[in-house]
Amino acid sequence: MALNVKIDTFEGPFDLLFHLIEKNQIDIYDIPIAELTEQYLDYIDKITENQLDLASEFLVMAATLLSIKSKMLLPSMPKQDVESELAVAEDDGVDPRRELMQKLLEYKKFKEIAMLLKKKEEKEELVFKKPPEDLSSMWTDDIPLAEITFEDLKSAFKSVMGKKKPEEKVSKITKDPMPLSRKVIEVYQKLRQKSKIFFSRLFDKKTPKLEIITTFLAVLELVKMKRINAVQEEQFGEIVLTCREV
Amino acid sequence: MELQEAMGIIEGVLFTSGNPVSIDEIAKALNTSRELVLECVKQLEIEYNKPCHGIMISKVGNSIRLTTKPDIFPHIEKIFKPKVRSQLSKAALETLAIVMFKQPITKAEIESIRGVNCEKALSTLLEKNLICEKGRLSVPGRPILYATTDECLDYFGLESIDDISID
Amino acid sequence: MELQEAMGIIEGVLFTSGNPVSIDEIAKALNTSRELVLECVKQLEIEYNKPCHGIMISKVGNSIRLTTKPDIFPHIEKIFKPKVRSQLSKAALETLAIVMFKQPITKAEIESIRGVNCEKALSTLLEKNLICEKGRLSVPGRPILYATTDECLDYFGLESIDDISID
Repeated sequence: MALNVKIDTFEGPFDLLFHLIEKNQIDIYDIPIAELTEQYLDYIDKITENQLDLASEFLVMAATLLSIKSKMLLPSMPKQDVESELAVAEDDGVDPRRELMQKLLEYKKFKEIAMLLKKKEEKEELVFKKPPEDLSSMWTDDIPLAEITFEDLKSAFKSVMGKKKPEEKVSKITKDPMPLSRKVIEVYQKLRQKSKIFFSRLFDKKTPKLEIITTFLAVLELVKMKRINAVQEEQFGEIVLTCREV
Repeated sequence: MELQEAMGIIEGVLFTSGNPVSIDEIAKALNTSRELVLECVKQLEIEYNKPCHGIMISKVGNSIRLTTKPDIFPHIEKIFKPKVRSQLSKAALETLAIVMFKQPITKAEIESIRGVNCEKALSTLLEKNLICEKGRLSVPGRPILYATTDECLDYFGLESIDDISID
Repeated sequence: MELQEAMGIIEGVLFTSGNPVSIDEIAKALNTSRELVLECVKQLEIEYNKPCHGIMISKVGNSIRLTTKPDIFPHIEKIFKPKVRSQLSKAALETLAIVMFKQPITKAEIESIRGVNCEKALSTLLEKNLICEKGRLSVPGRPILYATTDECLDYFGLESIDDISID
């Protein structure tokens, strides 16, 4: 088996599966799952430990393949009568490979489109187009401007500004944020004064992201130190901080 | 209308537009049949094939437009500022293909089709203005929905997404 | 370089530019003499004189450009006039939006945002008294600054300029 192909040349587990399917001329509609799983695992073995980040997605697929393989090994249920057969067809009767097959077929479709796009891109790169002629002098009558609202103006402005080519990125260099220890003291003092405060009030719109993170860490630290309580009623809701009696 | 005259008008129309013009629109404006327009296009193609011409007709779906010939690319590039276009990576192309046909779509949905993280590919495509954010899905987390831009069609010389067929 | 080949490149260059290109610049880019370029232009003119072509070369000082032939203008107008109408009203809307949120602003600044000529749109907005001239910028050329009129604010139900926000 040619194992000189490095794992990171594949776009993902589906890409690798495809490589194996094409190499072995496997019929997607009737995948020899045991054989494919074995070959897939051979590739996965090539992933060294320091590539674990990359590996996780490949490992999920390995688990899926093994699960399908084990399902295939189970004896199929004996069919007693038509009624139970129908009930079974909904669930256990389905080929365990079906879901994988559907996903592979869908992925294959987009892989092919991507290749088509690549060809179009290469072709387009070698030709120049012409800007449209300015024809505004062709129109001598009144230009209709009826029925526009302030909202129309706003959205026109937003879209025209959005179309502008992104300017060179200027990255901001911010001061070192307040050290965590000082932030802990600051947050605790604020809470001692007010006894109850919303987390969002601990910073404003201008506060750099890093400082917000430090503030959040300070809150966690204070909770751990059992100095404050933090309650969030719903997902993405406000976090209410209260001071605990010491 | 005579063939020669119609050819001249079609050339003028394509030149003026710069963008693709549909065959039907041309036929309607010339008050003639689609067949005659197609015949003119064929004759113009023969004409442009001569080395003394640097332009050609490209077909984009049901439309046609004029572009320069690929073989004079180096000369034109020399006069105008060189095209700086780094080609899209395989990951970016796959991601874009999915956005094209499934738009509007969330990052999670794209990732479930590709089976891998698409963070980097999406940010490349956003940066190149080939896709844009198009609202948010009203489910917990309110994930961003992505769609292709008009610039995307232009980038690939497509009139519409239907020009890329999937079956 | 062969004459035929040079003709093709010159056609491609003029096509890509849309605007006039100087003879000297072309000669330099083609690494050839001014005389050869002029000979090519002459040959191209003969070529374009055939009725099957709708474009021609116009000379502007020491530069040349491609334009459509005047006799096909009625056809061009028929196909593009409806588009011009919607283009112009879009241009007027966008221009007004830019003046509204960026006032006072010069024509050059508006054009750099929109990427296209705004002459016509500005004159329409001035005519309709939605914008007015509000002094000049103290830079060379002293370009006119544009701002919205009270009538315009009134039209959109705004009390004063302070109410204008994009949120």
